[in-house]
Amino acid sequence: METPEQIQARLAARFPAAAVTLVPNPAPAGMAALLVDAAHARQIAFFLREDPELKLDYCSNATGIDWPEKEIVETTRSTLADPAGGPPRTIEQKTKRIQPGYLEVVYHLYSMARKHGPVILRVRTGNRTDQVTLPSLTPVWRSCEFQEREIYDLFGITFEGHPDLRRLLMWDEFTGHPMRKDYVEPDDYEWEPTPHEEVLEKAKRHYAAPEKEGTP
Amino acid sequence: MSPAVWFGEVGASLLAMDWTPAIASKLAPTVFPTGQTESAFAERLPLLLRDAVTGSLPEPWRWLANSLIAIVAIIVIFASLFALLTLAERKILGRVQNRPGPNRTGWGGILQPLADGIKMLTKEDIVPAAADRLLHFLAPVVLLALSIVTFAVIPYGRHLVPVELDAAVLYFFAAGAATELAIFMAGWASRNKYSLLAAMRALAQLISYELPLLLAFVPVVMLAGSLATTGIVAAQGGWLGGVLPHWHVLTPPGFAGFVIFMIAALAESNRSPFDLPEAESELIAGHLTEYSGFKYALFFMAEYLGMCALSGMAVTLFLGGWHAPLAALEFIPSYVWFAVKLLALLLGFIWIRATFPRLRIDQLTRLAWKFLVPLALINLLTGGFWVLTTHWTGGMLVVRWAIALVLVVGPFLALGRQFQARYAPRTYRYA
Amino acid sequence: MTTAFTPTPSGAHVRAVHDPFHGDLLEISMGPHHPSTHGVFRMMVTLDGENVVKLKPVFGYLHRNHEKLGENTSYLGSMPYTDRLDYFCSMTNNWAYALAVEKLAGQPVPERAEYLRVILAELTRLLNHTCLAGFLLQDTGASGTPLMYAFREREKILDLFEALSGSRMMCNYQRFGGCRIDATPAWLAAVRGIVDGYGAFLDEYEELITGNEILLARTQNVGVLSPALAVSAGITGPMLRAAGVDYDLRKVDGYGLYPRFDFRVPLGAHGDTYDRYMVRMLEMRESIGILRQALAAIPDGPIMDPKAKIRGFRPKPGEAYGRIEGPKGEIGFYLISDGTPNPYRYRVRPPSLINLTVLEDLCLGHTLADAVIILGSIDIVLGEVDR
Amino acid sequence: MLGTGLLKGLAVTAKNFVGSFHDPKRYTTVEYPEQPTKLPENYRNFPFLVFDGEQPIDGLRCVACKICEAECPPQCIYIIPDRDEKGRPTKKPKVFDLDVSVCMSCQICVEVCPFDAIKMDQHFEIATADRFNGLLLHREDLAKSDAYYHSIHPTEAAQVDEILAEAKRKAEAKAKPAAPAAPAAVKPPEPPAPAV
Amino acid sequence: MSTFALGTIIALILGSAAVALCLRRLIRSVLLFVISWAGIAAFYLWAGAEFLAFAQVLVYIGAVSMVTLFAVLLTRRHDQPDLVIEPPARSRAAAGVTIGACVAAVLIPAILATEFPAASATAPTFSVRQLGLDLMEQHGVVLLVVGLILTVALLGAVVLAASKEDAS
Amino acid sequence: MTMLHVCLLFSGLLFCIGLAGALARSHAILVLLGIELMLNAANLNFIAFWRYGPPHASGSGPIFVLFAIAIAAAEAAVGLALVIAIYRHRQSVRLQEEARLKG
Amino acid sequence: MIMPDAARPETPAPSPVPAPGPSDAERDELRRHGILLTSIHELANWGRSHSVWPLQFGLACCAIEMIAASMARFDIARFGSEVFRPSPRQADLLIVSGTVTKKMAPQVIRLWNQMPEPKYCIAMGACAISGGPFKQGYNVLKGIDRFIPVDVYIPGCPPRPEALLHGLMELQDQIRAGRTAASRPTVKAAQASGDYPVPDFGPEDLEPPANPAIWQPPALVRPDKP
Repeated sequence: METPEQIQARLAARFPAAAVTLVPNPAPAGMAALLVDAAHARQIAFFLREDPELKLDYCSNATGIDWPEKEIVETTRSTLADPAGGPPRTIEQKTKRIQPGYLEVVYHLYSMARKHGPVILRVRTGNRTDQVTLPSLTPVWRSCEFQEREIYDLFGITFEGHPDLRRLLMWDEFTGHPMRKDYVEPDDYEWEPTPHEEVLEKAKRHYAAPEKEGTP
Repeated sequence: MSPAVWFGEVGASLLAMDWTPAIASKLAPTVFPTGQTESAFAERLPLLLRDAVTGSLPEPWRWLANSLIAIVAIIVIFASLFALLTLAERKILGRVQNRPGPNRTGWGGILQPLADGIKMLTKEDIVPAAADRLLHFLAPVVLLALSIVTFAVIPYGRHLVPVELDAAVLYFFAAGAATELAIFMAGWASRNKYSLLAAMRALAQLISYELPLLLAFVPVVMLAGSLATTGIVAAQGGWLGGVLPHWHVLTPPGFAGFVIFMIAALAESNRSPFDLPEAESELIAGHLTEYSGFKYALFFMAEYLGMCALSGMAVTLFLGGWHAPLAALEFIPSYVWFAVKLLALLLGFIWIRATFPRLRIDQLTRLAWKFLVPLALINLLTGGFWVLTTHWTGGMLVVRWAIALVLVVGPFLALGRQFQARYAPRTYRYA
Repeated sequence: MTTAFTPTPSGAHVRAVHDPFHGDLLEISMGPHHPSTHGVFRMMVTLDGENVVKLKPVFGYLHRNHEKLGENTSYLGSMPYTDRLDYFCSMTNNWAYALAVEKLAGQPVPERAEYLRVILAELTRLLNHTCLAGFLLQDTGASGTPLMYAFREREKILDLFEALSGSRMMCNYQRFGGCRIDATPAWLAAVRGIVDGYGAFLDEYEELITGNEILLARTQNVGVLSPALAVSAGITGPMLRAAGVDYDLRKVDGYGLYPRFDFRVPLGAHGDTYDRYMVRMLEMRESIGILRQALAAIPDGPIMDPKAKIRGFRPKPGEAYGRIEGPKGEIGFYLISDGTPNPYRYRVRPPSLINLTVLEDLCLGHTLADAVIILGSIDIVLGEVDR
Repeated sequence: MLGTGLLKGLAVTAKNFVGSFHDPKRYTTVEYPEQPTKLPENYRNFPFLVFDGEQPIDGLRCVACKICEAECPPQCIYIIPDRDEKGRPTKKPKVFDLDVSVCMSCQICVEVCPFDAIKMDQHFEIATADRFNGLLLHREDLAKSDAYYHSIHPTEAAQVDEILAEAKRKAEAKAKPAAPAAPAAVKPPEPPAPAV
Repeated sequence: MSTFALGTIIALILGSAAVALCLRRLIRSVLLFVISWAGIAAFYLWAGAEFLAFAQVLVYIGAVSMVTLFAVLLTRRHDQPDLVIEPPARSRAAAGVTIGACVAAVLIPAILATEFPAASATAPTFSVRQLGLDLMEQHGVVLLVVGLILTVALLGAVVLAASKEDAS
Repeated sequence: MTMLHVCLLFSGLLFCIGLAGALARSHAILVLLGIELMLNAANLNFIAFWRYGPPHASGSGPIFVLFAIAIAAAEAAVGLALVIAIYRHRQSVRLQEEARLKG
Repeated sequence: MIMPDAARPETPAPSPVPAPGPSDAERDELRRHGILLTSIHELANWGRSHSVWPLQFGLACCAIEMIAASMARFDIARFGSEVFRPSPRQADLLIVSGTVTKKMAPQVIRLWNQMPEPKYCIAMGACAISGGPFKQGYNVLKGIDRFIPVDVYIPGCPPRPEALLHGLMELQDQIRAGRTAASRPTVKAAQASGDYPVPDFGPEDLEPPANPAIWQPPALVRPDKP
């Protein structure tokens, strides 16, 4: 099978308007992923499926990932030549910047016809609040149907073109997206015999501790 | 008269009686013709017991009391048979499945039906709010009543026929046909969609299987020349050389009729593999879904009683009724033989339940219309042929058997091939 | 605080649909408590008479937040949770997870441990397929007997698991870099005994039921899955192979030591319920072959990589996707590490859920009774579907 | 011929029915309360605390290091270390609670315990009607003797004894050069090999 | 005794038939009809035609009622969940009852006014065997025709019920 | 008034009830059942005459009833099949709406 | 067609417990006088205890062990309990076998409400008792006894089939002694009408998350974290 780099090159040639970048994977497994922009994702997916070399007809896994906003402290070091002719001074400048958060969908693609894979496809949303729409790849691979519904349910990514986008696992009245990193769980630990920190806090909120010592 | 005094008097009269055959015959001369073997006493024991109770009553009341005793006896015997049958079914299913079954309630589990009965009786009876209360109540009652009335015409022994009717067989099936109406009532009245589907299935099943059931016994009626159960049993009396009984099942049309009858009987009594109205994996409990407590127990009982009644009729029609299988075994009372045959058939029901998966509703109706009905119709022909050729002897007897066998087996094979062309085990390839 | 009390047995919500061309359609809700749904699963079925004209699965009744828990606990702490994904196949779930973590951390596994993994995975396959055959027959209405025989054999295998790992179902046996407890010679001998007797059981079972005309009529040409749809819908495992697509990860990925073993992959030609059942029966016979080979060849040696860490395991940042051929299909784990003791993202690729994608396609046009056995032949476990 | 499959099936069930009366392979029931269940040596149910000697609480091997509490996936262990009058840790648990209504029998506490103090019990008949008092086990309920441990896991217990003896030897050898060092300096031995 | 039985049977039949035709719940109507048919069977039994009684039960309760219930369920409308049907238009009901009453008004005096020849002293005997012989010998042709009609009717019913209307 | 009169009156009344029902109700199935009732009333007459009529009439009565039952069954089957077919076509079983028999 | 959902019995469910029989002390006194007292009440309880039909209802992993308990090896049939009824109307025992998720909890309570009195509940496995290993999950109910009264708790994950049988025997003892949960005074007072309230699906959690009338945990005190 072609390497991710080769695929990227071919995609770049085929879809000049599309932004296809490589996301390296430092783990020993070492499979780099192709990050494609949302606008071209479905075209690229169709291409990957139909391309006779790749024939990635099987989307094994589709999953969401939440990357919340991160505060990144960057240290820039600049060397100033001392106008007085002394040794150059090094100035460390710390800048804080907020790396905007985003949601990401990862597709693991294999080929059943040619028995190779995986090719990892990533698509990212603009942010985590209002620009959370991505194209659905269910028209390309039927296997994404429930997985994208699950991502919609748990991460809150809206898939455009999905045939039946409803919550999959939680009930319809539910409002949150529990797999997001900042999801706050409902406060229903009222009683736990072996409480650990935050649970104890919650338990105490529900039951004022009586005055006596000892375990219950 | 207070009950205690009455019981005391009856007891005293029983004790005062001399229980020897000679005196017994004196007591009831009308039912003890002369020239009987020694076994006649055992044979008549039920009647003697009855007459001992009712013998002193004036004539019109005696008739009523006799009927009452017959009714009570049938209900008691078959209700206890029902209890034992539930236990036997659970134990046999257990044994088939490599386990003992209920064995901790009472001695070896013998009190299990009692415990179940007590529990059922003391359970809350829920009637769904939306249900048709009247029909919901009537359904189990009607079903049980109808399954009990079918017992009236079955000859349980040489002298044990509760009601002798000229068209007894027709009576039996007329009463049996109405049972599905009760199942429909239950399904409809529950206002539950699973129950409703079950009601539809029950109707379709009845309409489909009534026909083969009725057609299957027509050859027997032709052979016996009677629609009365007593006549049919009488026609099966005697042995060929003392060993080969003249049972209808041992003739080609009788055998085919028996098989068709039993298949249709399975369907009529909603037993596996035709238990579609209460198909557990599809319709929860079908028409019983909304029944609890005692009403559910009534349904359960009616189902088993229906099974007993159909088995009893099958014994009567095909298996020689109360006749012993060998002439030498005739000393055993006739009702014992009847009971043995009945139990054997009931075990067959349980055995089949332990083995087979369930059919689908369209396959069920297709089996009836495309398989059983044609076979039964052809069997009618075979029956006619068999009746017309009763006088063939010698070499012609072989011809008679050959033709009848071809008539029985041929259509079966032809229809079976049709099935096998559609469904057959497959061979598989490997990558 | 009280709400409307709606007690139809399934807690069903009943709605009428009126279609002028089909007459009245009956919409029933099978589940979440229904004898045929293998757990808490719901099918909104629209029936025209007995025929299914629409079927929508509803999930989430066993959504136990497996992935969220996985992200909040250490790598090791997730291992016992994988047991509870597909609670028939804890050994293969363990393996898939261990494989993913080993890929993530570049952790080698000693040979004996690999052999043990193969043995346990194939035993799991036997166990799972046997139970499936039992449950499928139960769904067709056989009064428990095939299921009882299936569970009789299952108990034998569970005894092996219990003797080795200490628990019947929740083995929690594999570790990153090996296995937890070494197999004794007596245990291996016991496995040999079970494996030798298994063929006889399969023969008896097939005699009981495979040639049964009722079963043939119930399952053949019911729920036909076309190969094209199967591939597109990501169907894996025996269901895919019953549709005639040759794709077995044991051959394709060659993970573990599978390339060393000689076995065949049975393929169906029709893709119907009968094929799905038979492919599993044939796979069991192949599994017996693999077990025989593995038991003959298992070497002595360590079962844990000595450098493997149990406590304080922190893989370097990166991600990995590990998948194996579970008895139900491809079970995969997708892990992202950010260098902390807990995975940043922990994702399970559940074969059962994805195999259910085609449930409606398979059921349309068949009757309610068929829908039940089609669901049975897909072989789902709700712990894995909902996670 | 049509029907042979059915007849074969009937034959199999009949064989099993008859076999259940004479063939132990076809009668697999173990009548539970009367016939004892044969539990394999590795069987695990819920953890217990091993104590040496005669005194259940004083002899506990547990040093309240809280490793198991931290590693327990469902967080069902709760430990409070004991302190003497001066507030110094006595290396004993004051509270060791285990909520068996949460415990998932995963044995990770046993694997991570560096002192072989917590082991898996085999007692499973603990169904109770009292959730709040019946299912929260305190250290008094959990403490079981080493002899009991030997009786349920003989092989594993023997290995543990060896490891403990080895650790003790090493500790003594180490302690000799640095004789009067504070006991706190004695490092817990490395976790034993998980394979037992 | 016997007269009392007859009175009961007549009351049962007339009552259930009349109520059945007035009810709004269709299923109950059908079930009341079943009672009425059962009453007619009872009448046959009372009159000594036991074979006919069983045939009546078998055909009407066993078959016609089933087919009717089936038809009722199959023609169920979504707007009548309990199969409660709207009452007939008042004019129509009035017309029906009037015509019925008129016919009764004609029939009853006519019956009462007619003198019938004396009945035979003993009830006619009626055995199944005799019936069978009569059917086969005297009425053989009729029997064949009836069989033919039944077959044609059955086939016709199947064709009618099975024909799917095309969407137009 | 002889027994025959009673029976004839009874069957006449039943006939009238069936007639009134068949005319008054608009539901096709009920109309059909009303007609069945009228047929049954006619059957009652046969039996009444057979039982209490002049001796020479005996024998034919039950046989006629038997034929009538058979025909009634056929009628019911065809009639109900028609009802179902009409329902499929029109989504209604009200007879007023079916007054014109054109498709 | 529309079928009404509600199928609630129109009359309130009768009290599950018949009038109490003689007390133990009285009975002992009578025994001393040679009178063996077997009241109808005791006979009924004997029958009930030997005919506990469970609802065919599985939630998760424990359900498999429940099925295993009904299979040949363990054979729950010996106790007369192999009759797993698929319809709650005919069941006596609700074995909550596995994780009750919040999405499933209302259905479980409905099933419980649909069962006729007298009825019993076994919480099988850690998840059913307390949420078990999944108790930290956002969609997991922390114990079914928050909504329905539980007679026997069987800890384990999953409990062995023998443990289930042990729990069943425990339940049988309770039934024979007439002290099952539904007959406990507190529960009875809370549930005079016989129906247990079914919670609603809220935007975040079940509403309410517990039934305070039957769920009263003891207060929790920890000496080190005041």
